[in-house]
Amino acid sequence: MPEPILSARGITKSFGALKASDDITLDLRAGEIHAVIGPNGAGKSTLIAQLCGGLAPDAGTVQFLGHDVTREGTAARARRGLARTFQISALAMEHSVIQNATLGCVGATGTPWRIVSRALRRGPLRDRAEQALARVGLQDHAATRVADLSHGQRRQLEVAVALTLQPKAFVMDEPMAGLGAEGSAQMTRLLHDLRHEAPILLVEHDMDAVFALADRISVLVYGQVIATGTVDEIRAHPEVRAAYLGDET
Amino acid sequence: MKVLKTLALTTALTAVAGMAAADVKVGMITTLSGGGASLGIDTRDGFMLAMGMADRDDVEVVIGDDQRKPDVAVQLADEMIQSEQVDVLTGIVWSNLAMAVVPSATAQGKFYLSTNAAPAQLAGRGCNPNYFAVSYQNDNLHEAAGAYAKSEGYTNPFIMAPNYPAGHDSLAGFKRFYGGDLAGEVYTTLGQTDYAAEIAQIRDSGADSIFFFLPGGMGISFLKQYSNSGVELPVMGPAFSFDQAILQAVGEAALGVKNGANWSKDLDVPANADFVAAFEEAYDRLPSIYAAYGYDTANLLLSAVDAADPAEDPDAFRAALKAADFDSVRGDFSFDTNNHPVQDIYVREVVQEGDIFTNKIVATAIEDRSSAYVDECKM
Amino acid sequence: MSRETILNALLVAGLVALPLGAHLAGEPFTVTLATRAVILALAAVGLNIALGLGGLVSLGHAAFFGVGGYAMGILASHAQSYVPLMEAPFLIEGTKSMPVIWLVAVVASALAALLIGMLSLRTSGVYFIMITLAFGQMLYYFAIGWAPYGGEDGLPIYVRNGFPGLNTLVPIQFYALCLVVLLLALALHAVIARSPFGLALDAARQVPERVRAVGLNPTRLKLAAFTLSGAITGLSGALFADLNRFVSPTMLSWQMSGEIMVLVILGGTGRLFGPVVGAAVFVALDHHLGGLTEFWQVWLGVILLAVVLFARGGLIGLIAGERRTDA
Amino acid sequence: MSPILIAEQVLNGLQFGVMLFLMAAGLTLIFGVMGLINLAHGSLYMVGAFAAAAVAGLTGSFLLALIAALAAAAIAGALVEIVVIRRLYARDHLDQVLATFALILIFSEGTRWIFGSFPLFLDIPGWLSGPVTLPGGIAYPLYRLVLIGAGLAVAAGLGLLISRTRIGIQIRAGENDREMIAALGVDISKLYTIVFALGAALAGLAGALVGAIQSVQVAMGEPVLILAFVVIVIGGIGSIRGALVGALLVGLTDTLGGIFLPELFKLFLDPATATAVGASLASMAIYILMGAVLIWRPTGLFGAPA
Repeated sequence: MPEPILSARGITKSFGALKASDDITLDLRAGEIHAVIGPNGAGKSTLIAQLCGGLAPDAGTVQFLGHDVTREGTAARARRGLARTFQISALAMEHSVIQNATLGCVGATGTPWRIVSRALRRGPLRDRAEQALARVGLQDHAATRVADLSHGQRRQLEVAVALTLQPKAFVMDEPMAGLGAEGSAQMTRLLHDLRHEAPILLVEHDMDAVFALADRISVLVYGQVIATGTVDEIRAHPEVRAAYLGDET
Repeated sequence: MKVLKTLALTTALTAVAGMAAADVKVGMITTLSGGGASLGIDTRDGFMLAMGMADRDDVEVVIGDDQRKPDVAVQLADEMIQSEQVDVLTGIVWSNLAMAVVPSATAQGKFYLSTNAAPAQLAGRGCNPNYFAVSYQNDNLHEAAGAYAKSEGYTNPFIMAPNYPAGHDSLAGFKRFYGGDLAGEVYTTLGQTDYAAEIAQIRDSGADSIFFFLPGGMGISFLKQYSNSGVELPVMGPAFSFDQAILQAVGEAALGVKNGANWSKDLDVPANADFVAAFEEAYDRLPSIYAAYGYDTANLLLSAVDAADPAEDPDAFRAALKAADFDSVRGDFSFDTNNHPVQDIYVREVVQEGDIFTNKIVATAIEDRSSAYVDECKM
Repeated sequence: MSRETILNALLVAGLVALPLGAHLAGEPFTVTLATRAVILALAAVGLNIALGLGGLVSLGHAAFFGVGGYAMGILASHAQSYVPLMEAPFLIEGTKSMPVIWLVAVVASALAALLIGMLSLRTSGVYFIMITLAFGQMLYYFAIGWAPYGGEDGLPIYVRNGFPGLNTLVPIQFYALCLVVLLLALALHAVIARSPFGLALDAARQVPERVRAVGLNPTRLKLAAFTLSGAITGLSGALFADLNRFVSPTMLSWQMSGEIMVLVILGGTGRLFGPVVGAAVFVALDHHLGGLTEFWQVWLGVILLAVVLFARGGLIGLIAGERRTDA
Repeated sequence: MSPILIAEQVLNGLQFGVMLFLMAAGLTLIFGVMGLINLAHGSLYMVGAFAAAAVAGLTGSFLLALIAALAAAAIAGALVEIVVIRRLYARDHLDQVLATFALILIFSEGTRWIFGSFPLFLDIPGWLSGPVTLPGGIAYPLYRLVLIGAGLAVAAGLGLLISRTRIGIQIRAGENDREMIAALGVDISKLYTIVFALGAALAGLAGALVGAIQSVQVAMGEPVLILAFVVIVIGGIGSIRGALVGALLVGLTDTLGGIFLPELFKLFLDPATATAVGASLASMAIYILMGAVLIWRPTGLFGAPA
């Protein structure tokens, strides 16, 4: 088995008496989409924060590309090639679409200290930003202010900004949230292709999308991973059915 | 326009300024708004009272509010010099504003007559032939308190002032004429409002008397708190904290305090009686020491204008100022070589007259006092 | 061209034409007043970089204004007394040369901003406002008790400092010098705003978590902006001191910080020419209201209040509409 | 330095702290509930002092003066809230800073317009004046003891108000979640006006109480305002308990620093220099304290972590 790209080993995080992460171990391998599902309050957001660097676990380690990144911050992990999207769009609302994408390029190329050149001038940086926009289908909206975009377009821009990092792995926090049927389908197609560029750890509520996309699924309940397996294995898993899917199927 | 024409401001004195015919233009920069406004208002009113009584049409006064900010004072001075083309400036209350305006105004050949502030630097090395302090030198009133402490036989005074240059000069001035041991020497924060800690120190120090210099609201706060503390030592200070403008706010707490002053409303000089009566008549309140300085400054100015035009013959005008040929409300008055006054300095006591708190003279502290820095002035 | 661009061009034309006209008409004081507005605008351009681009609500910018002022005051006072600033380990003498003074003012205020910024940026929001205020007050009280340089009395400089090839005592020449510095600072702001640094900084103001997620450190970006901002405000402090030929702790007071902030907001936060409009209007109000009533500050307050409540985006926003995005 | 002196200075620090608390409590309450920075809080302190001085001058009654101070400051606060402040809740701190800065100008110069430029007279009533002897032989002004008592009583009352009453529950709910109290059916705009008026009344009370031993003059509120800000930042913005702890810390630091720092420097400097240097450092002491607290805990001692 190849070395996983991103992995959590026994991470534990408590807030007072509440154990938000309880000895979680999971990994993300090259070329796959690994979905994490679980009911509200299962600890998904806490898990993402620890994977991406917003929160330090009380115990356990996070490995990325063979490095122990447990004590590194979000920015350091991003520079290593870990790209994330946010559940609630974290975009510069006063900026245009192309400005948001360019920000990703500035971060990826480590050029924030350039003060003389124009950020949006024609050149490699701009090309890279425009390619990312084209990938998600926003090429015609480059000059639009984010505040004027539709909800679905913002979700696409989230992915585009992550793409500009040319990452080694994605962590996506509910990219389908709030999308209609058509938007969901569009996003599903996009993620389906993306996995070949970099594997995706996908935290998602939309079960249809998860079952359509995921190579593997981990089920998180009360801070614990109660099962990991293929779509079929998870569908059949009795504990999962009881704890989580029970009332849906 | 921050420069107000006299006509606009002093309705009681509309006859003062003949706009078109004016030969001499005087710019008054003083504090008319904000916390320190009462001092500037008295300065202005005293000055304009003299102008009104003289009833002249050859002198025009423009007045500007410096808001007690040095940069605003400088801006007003620039405006008065560049735009209004005044010949003489006057009116600044505070030393730090005077330091901002006076050196550059005199460097431009203008005359400056100080109605109050007279910092050490301008009396010594920084003296200038065009700069005249009509009021005093900053240390004088503190020196008077020091001399008084010595003559009263105090052996262990506790002395206190805010931690800024005028405060340092104050304590130095007191010590210069007192010369004995001290129970304690304390610098407070400028603008401090609570003096409980200092009062406790005084109580603990075994002092036999207190000298303090806390101008404006600081002095009001200290006296109110002191009178309520149960410490009952004799208190001395310079006139500023016991002046007409603030005594009513201090009330009984100030009764009996001795303060060094070169003027008092009961000073037995004919010009003074006229001044006090006219001021009360015009403004319906008792004059303060600032009003007296303003009044004297205006009369000195008028006496010099009679002799020469400052723009046409500055040397003659300067000589006329130096001669000080006017009826000062302080009696005998002359200028020393550094253009600061030689005058008697008194000790006043705060008393109550009917509902009004005011001062009366109880002793002469120093006769014919000049200033400590006169020898440093090379002019 | 957008309305804002046209407005900005008109403003530059006005900055050149009005004082020149006043000079030709023989009204030197109007030139002096314009100089004051230009220098205050420069201070506000400094703050606008921290405030408008970086979202750093600093209520302590008077600290940098004052540091710049004291840099000028100290160097010039030593030059006029011929007493060296220090003799050991090496000799430093005072100077009356503006370029040298400016360099010292910029470096000193940048260092002050770097230190204050490093500590203050540990906090955010209201805490940031308050801690910058506190640092300002610390320097203020320090200056008041700093006896060798005049303490509260301040430090007068008898003759304005010199600039090679100019007679700075002539109001219009000094004005021209200040205007050039202001225009350079505005150009710097314009360049920065469109640069990768400006983009990242503006994003760090809006969504710091996004900036982190693309591998950048928002705090460092803000610190750089704060330092640059302090340096520009410091330079304006040196000019302000030269305008008045005087430095005092008043330059460090919290009311001064408030005033610089008022200039920025009055003109329009984050707008390139906001500080210019703010300073021009403020100086004009300050000057003209005083002639109308003794209690003119009441009306100044009412006008400021009206701007906040009814003219969001400041005066530039009122005239030129909302800020446009770069694309 | 005698133990009696030290004890007396601690009492002085305590008294100063308690008065700061009255100012800081209103500020922190307003920030906690409405998220508003009010630079004009010092003006309400001034309004209280002027109202008290005016009423005391007319009636001669100190109690009436206190009631007038409370009423005037509360009314001024409510008016300001209704006319200006309520338009600012949704704005960022920047707009709030500017608008309340403008209010300071209006209040200060407006007060001078009405009352003139000369300081007003307000004195301690006869029955509270003079010193009392405390155990250990400390002669201490009765009025200052009353101030400590009154301040602590207000602190306790405020604590009860917030923990036990209906309005207190609404205030706490408002601090935690602004949408929630709307969902609870509380009339938010009324609640905000009440909270603002309450904060203003506390400031006015402080102004009147302190005005009796200080100078009642225009702009008297600004130095106190800055100190109150230092207090709530140290305590943690929004926390009443933090305001109390912060106020006492600042009061003690300021008072004791002013006494002991010059003494400390006298150990190795000549007395005149030591006095000046010590006094300079003492005036910076509370700001140094605040800086240190924020570097150690960026959201203050009792503030919610950001």
